[in-house]
Amino acid sequence: MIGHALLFAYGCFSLALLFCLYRVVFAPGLSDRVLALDTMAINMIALLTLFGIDKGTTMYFEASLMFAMVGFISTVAYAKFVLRGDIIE
Amino acid sequence: MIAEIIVSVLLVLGGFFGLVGSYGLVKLPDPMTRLHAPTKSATLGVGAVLVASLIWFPARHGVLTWHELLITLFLFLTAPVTGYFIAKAHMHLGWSRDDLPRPAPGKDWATFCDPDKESLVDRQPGD
Amino acid sequence: MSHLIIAPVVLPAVIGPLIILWMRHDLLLQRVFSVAATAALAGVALYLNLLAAGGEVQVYRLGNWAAPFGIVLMLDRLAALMLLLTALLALAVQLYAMGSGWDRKGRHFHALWQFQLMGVCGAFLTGDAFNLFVFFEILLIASYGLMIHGGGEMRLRAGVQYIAYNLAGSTLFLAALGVLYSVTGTLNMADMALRVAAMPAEDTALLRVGAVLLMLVFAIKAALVPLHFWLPSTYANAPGPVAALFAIMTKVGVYGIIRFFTLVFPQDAVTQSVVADLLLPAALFTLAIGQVGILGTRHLGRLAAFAAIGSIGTLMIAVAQFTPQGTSAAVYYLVHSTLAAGALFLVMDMIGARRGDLWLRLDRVMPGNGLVAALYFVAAIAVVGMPPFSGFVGKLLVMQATGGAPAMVWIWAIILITSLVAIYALSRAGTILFWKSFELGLAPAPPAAAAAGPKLEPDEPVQDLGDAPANWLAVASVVLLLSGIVALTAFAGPAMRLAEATAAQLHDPDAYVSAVLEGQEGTK
Amino acid sequence: MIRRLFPHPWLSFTLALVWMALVNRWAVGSLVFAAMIGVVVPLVTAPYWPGTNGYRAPSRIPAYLAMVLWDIAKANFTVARIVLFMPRRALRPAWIAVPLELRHPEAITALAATITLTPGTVSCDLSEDGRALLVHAMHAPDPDAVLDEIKTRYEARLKEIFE
Amino acid sequence: MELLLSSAIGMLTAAGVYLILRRRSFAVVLGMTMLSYAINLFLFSTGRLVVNAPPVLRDGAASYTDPLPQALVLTAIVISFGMTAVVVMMALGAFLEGGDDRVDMPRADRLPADSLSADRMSGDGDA
Amino acid sequence: MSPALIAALPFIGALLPGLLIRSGRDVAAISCATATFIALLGLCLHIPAVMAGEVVTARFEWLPSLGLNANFRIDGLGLLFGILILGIGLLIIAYARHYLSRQDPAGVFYTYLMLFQGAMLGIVLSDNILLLLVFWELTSLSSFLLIGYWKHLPEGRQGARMALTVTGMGGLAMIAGMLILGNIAGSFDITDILQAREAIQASPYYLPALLLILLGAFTKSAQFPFHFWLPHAMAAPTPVSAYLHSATMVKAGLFLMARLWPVLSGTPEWFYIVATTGLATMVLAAWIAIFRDDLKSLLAFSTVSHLGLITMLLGFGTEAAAVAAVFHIVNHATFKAALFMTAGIIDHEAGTRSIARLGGLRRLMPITFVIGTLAALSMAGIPPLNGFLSKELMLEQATHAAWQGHPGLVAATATLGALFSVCYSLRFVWQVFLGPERQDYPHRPHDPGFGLWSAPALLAVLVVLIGLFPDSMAGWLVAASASAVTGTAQHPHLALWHGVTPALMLSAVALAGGVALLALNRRLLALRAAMAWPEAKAIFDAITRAVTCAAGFLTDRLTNGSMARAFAAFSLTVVLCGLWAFSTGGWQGATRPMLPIQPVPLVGWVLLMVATCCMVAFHRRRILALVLVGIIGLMVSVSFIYLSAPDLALTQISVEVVTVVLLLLALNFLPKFTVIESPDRKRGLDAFIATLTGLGFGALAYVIMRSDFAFSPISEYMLANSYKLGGGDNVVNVILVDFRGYDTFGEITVLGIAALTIFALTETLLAGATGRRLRNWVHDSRRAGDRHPLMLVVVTRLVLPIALVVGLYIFLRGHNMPGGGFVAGLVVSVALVSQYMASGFAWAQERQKINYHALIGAGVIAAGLTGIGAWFAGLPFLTSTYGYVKLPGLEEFELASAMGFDLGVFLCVVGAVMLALNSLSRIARTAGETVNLHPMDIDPSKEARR
Ligand code: NA
Ligand code: NA
Repeated sequence: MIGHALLFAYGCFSLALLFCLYRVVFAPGLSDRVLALDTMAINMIALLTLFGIDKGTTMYFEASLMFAMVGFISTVAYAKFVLRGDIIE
Repeated sequence: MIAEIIVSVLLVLGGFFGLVGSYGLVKLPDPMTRLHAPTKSATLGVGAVLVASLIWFPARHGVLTWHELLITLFLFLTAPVTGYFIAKAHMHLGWSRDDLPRPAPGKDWATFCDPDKESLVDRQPGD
Repeated sequence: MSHLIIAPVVLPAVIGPLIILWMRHDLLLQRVFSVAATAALAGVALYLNLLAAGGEVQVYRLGNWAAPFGIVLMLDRLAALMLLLTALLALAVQLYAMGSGWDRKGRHFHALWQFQLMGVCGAFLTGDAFNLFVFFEILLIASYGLMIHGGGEMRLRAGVQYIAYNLAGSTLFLAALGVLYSVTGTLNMADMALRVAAMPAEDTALLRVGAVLLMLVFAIKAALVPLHFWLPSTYANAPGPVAALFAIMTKVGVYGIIRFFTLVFPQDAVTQSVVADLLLPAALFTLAIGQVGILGTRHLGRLAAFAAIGSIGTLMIAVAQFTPQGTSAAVYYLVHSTLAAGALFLVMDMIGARRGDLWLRLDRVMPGNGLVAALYFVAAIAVVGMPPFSGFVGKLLVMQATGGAPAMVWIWAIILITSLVAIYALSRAGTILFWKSFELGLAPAPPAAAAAGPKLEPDEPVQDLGDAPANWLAVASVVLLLSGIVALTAFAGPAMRLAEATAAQLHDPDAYVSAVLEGQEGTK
Repeated sequence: MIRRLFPHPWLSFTLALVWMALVNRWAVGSLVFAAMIGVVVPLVTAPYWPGTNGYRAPSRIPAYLAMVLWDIAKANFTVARIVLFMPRRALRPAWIAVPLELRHPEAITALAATITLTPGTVSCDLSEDGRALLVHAMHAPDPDAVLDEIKTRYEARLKEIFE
Repeated sequence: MELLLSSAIGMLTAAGVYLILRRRSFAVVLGMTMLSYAINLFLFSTGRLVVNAPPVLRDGAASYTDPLPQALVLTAIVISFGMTAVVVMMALGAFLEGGDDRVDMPRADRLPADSLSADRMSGDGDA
Repeated sequence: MSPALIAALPFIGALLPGLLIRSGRDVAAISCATATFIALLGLCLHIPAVMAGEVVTARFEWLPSLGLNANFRIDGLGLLFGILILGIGLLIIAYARHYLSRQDPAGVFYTYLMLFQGAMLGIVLSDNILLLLVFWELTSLSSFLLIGYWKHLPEGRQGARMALTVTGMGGLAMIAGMLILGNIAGSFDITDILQAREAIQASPYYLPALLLILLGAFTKSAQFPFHFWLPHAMAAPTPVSAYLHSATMVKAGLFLMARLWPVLSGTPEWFYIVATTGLATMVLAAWIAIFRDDLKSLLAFSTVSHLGLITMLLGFGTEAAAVAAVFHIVNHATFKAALFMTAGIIDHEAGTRSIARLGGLRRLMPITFVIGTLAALSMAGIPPLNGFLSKELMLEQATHAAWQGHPGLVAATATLGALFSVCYSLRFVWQVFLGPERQDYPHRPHDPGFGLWSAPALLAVLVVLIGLFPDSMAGWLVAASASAVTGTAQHPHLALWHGVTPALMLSAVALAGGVALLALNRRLLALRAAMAWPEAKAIFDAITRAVTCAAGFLTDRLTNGSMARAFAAFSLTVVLCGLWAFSTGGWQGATRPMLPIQPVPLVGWVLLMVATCCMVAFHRRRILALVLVGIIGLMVSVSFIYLSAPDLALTQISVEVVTVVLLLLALNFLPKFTVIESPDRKRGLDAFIATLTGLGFGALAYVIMRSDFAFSPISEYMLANSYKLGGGDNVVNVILVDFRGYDTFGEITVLGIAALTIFALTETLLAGATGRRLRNWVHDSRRAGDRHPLMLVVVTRLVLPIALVVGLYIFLRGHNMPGGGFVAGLVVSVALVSQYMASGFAWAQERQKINYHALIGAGVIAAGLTGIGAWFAGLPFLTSTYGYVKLPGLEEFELASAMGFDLGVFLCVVGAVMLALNSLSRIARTAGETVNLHPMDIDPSKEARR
């Protein structure tokens, strides 16, 4: 059962990634792209966690944490860039 | 067994919300509406998966890890900020102040106010 | 095992940070410590030469790991010689940098200088292929910093090209190392040599790719045609003393080719033809394009840069023979061309400081015309390889070493014809610079208005270069380099004996290999 | 002394918890280390927390969190329904200016975060005097109801906690 | 799997090369980034591919991913980061000094500004 | 005195003027003269030995492995030339002392002169052809300096360069010739080569060697068609012309032919090349000389002609001809040097050298008249002067020579040459000294002081004496010298009167014809004008100009500063070479099975490929491109995780974010769009190159992944020993900090240097024009109102300490789990960056003054000290150790010395990243960013408290 659930989740998040990619490429403005990138990072974390459950290892936790951090920092950086030009004022 | 069911449900739920969040990104008509989908759904989606993992490891491998909780908390802590910033960026790029309600007569939203306004500028470099 | 083997790396690696930590606001302290460190480096290098003169290859096993698992430093005659050459060049040029005031036109000159030395010395010492990459990167990144020292539009633009091109080169280096590891499963050069030798003939395709990519990597550093495009603008726009120090940088590429293609892919290996077939034509083109460039340019910096390219061509002709005779000629010529190119760049910088720019055109008589002219004359003779200096000896050696080669006619013809072009070009430049100016009948030029680049310490009196047409330190530095050339000429016999012993050691890699892989008791 | 050592006791506690969660091992050594971190890291970062002081009723935080979590879960179903089934034309997005009674930056942040994480609303901006919050609602046929819910359900409680 | 990885490497390389050929420093930086991705993957692949291997030593594990290329890639990542930082800064400097971000050297690098007034020059044999 | 010392003396003398110049011109001249005199004396001491047929040698090893040795020899030939060089040199030194004006730097002149003298003496005393080459080229260089001595004169510069180029060309050819010759003979020593006649003439390389050596000799001795440089060298001061271009340097070519005469001559090749060239040169140059208006030019062409004469004699290849050649060398040196000095005196005193402006000097300058006339008549071959004697010998030899079986041809042509010679010699006397006195000389001419006329007078005396008493005056020298040339003992009988011989008849014809020709002077001029030949200098100039322009064009086009071209060449070279190397080697085909492709990685792959394609397609929209780079980086990291390399993923992703921050900081100032610069065709080509490279690299990766290691990789040892010897479970980390810690040491140094470079560049930029421009910067787009939004500030307050804790955690566990100093450093840096983004760099920096320079320095030093620490245990640099420590009350934990190293890594990374970001943000702050006093712009609580 867990296997099927995993497979389903894998599929969902993979598809989600493709949706995000679509939005990154075809977007009216930068804010949409940044949003999509951020969402991508989150989906990636989910995939990593799934992978950890699948392989029975907690070794990928740091990577997930890093992804979360990266998503946050780069989103803020892009947004600040749009808003102010200079991200570290 | 119970744990497995719970985990499976959480996984399915997580996958569903993750997908919906990203689908919303594609489907919803305008950028501001699109912002709603991922800030919540994706967060909950990944949250569900993380909780599933949190349950799964002690149940299956007998090791309790709190790492997933940390990640979840981190995401919940930061998601509003990213949403806030993306919204601001979008307002800055795509909205005129006249299309928005005013906070108070004579006042403006921070994004639209004059950056060189006296109250905001503390000092020039070299002071 | 002497710990001094690693001193050429550790010494600058400690002095550099110390300068940053404690001396970054005090130029005098920086100068004192930096020169002292370079002088100490020269001393260490001298000692290491004595150590290597015994003919035994010295091994230093870093981390006490057994080879081929850890990184080893290897000291043989070639490495020791290159270290000494580096230290002496650096010492002389450093004096120039101080004398001419270049070191105060930006931040961190001395720290970067030390890091540059660290990189170069590390590259010469290492016995590990990937570690060579790391030290290439150190010397490159320090060179980026030094290259743009003092700033200015052209210099920065040239710097961007320089970095971009070398980044691509570094990428290629990694690719080559990856290929070699994927076949041999090792990174230790001696171990790799053993494995390459044991490679079955029907399975050499990847190995050959690795060898040829590696050669291209070194060819970039050495500025062999058609991978030379990065050099002219870089060297022409680099500060004079930095360009002079860079004379050793192209030699790092040459060193790499000599090292790898005598040790890992020697004459009899299946990979050798890959290199030998490509290297000689490239060297001939390099020589031709370099020497023609001397005539074809109107910028003194580029002129010196093309001269450097040309000398690499000559050098690689000798290397490409892959015979003991060719290699010994190459070693001799390498020392000569390093000193000569260094001197030429410094002289060009002196001219630039006195004339305000480096364009080859009619201008007023510069201050100290006679002295600069004399230095130019000697440096130019050395560069074009006319007697009585070592360039001539080196040219003879190279020609003699290629005497029986199948392509002898081509080699000799190109060497001689391009020499003529260079002689004409340098005499033309010299007459314009030092003689024609008298035709204007004007008084000597006033001190150069503003030395290039900003001055960062307004409180410190920065002497204008024009005020001191013959800053004794700067002149002494050029004279030092030129006297090195004279010494190399006068003691050509002993020098050549050293070169021959070096070549003999290089062409007998078994001793090197066994020094690394045998006698490893007491290691982890 | 204690005040100097623990400029932000809640932070110290949180960091100690974070450390324990990270090492994921209940041992004396880890606890000692966690305690050390609880002291050192807030001290190191204290300069970045000028002028923050204690809250009025921190004990009410868990209850508030629980409520918000529940709202989040609910919100997701709402949003999922809208995303999947609501035709584009039927969407009624709206901008809502929420006048604030909260004054503490932490409190305002908490409110804004709550709004973002809960049903169909995202907090978008603050007014230039910090006295109003701009909220965007994804589908709000009746903006005043949303405003009302924010004021009563969240802001009031946060005011109790913080001020 | 090998096919996927090698095609990705090829694609990244091609993209990198194409961008570097684009004559503007920002494109060159992007191209360098692409190339460094490609080379990192390539270098990693020289240890051959293994999936599902434990990343650290573990009792009873049958196989590991070759750790040496990984260490090399790590070093390469760090170094190329340093290099990228410098090239970005230098490109910015060149732009600020020169007013454009072309990577080609201008004519003024090879020819003097007054190269048209040949009387002051000595390009010919007479000097 | 050792021959080596004799050769060295002039060089020692060259140093003296420089050292003594402050003591005055006389001292300089005397010191040079002394050195020359001592050398001459030393040479003369060897006369008895040489006359006895001995060869005096001195040998020093210089470069034995090449065969280049400082071997000197004095035989008859060397003696003859040595005496000429030093003897005339002495006279020139005296003459120049009076000739040079006060404005001319005499010290420099004497230095150059002595350098030249030394080089010349070196040539004639060398017993090693490579050593000879050294001196040979030195004469070119020193004559370059002498010809260009008057640097303000364009003629001097051009003449000097022309001389250097032409003789340099010859010298270069000679290098090749000499190397071939030496390799045939098996030695470069002349003594040995002279023994190897048969081997040399039988060798297939004889002709190339001969041609190359003769090219050197002919250019130096100004033989046709290389004769043109000599007249232009006359721009030199007259002492130089007298010395170099009559007596010595131009004779170096002759010397060389004479020196190698025993081994090279006697073959038809030798005869036809050398004799023909000599003959042609003799006639042609003499013909030209008739029409020269400039005295020195006339003398120059006459010199060329006489050199041709001697060359022809040497070319005949007979011993008698060789004797004649040697004798004429002596004679020519005496009369021609005297003539040059005379011309110099006239120039000096009358102020012009133009024949057209001279005439009638007989009464005004009687002494000069006598000297000049004697020398000129000797040049014309009028008895009883010495020129007559050697000309007679020449004509006699010419009657014996047959050219292609035509016996009279050579003699007739030689006579024609002699006839021309008579003509221009008499013209010299006639039009300068005789004729009516004029009123329009630039200066009023009168005889110079003794100092100036003594030297030519001495030579004129010699002209007469040798003519009258040839055997006693010069016979011995000629005999010794000719013996040395021919290699057999020669006892020539030199006499004024040989009876009525065919040579005498020809002589008479030449004399009569010459006089007649002079009478026809005006018609000749018309004839000359009618057959206007192209001027040799114009041709030379055209060639050099063309070569220079071609070189300029080629260089400019080839290295045109185009980065794209450089990189295209790079890519193509790499791909083609790699392809060639692969295809010429053997590959056994795929030996490893493929891993199955699973759907999730496939999605990742699609993402990566699509993102890359889009990135290329949209690269001109820079921010979009950056976002896409972010996706690609994310995918690369994820693929590392999938392929069981978490360390790589951590590093890649954290580097990624810092890079994005960096690029955004830069992009703030850079244009936001890339303009299209290449035409479609060019872009198509670029795409082709890119595709080719991509295919090549991808294929290489594929081949590698499908092939097995040929040998077991060394990493197996590392896996086996990581825990046992390195004390860590994370093999990657153990490799980084232990097995290959030295690499990591280098790597952090790179990072540190990068940051320092960025910092230094920023300083330089801000101190210069960029700084001024930035201070007036106007942002091109509208900017949002608040810089430090409240929400970000509040959240960062929580994120920063948590991130620090996470960084610490990653640092500590690195040895056993993925992580380590590097990733930890990046995490902490990212955390700090978030703080800076929230409240601004300046504000944050003010709160917590972290000295990033110090961090970098401390990091590198910490890592270095960890390595050095091992020295105290007698172990190599970076030898690590580890142990398990138990503190009371706590459980055991591991302490590895490698952690100290990792700490260095950590510090360096934080310092470097932050210094780089700081530098970039300083640029923005210079561009008018304000610095805030408060952490956030809008803080309602402030008002509440107020
Ligand atoms: Na988010
Ligand atoms: Na590393």
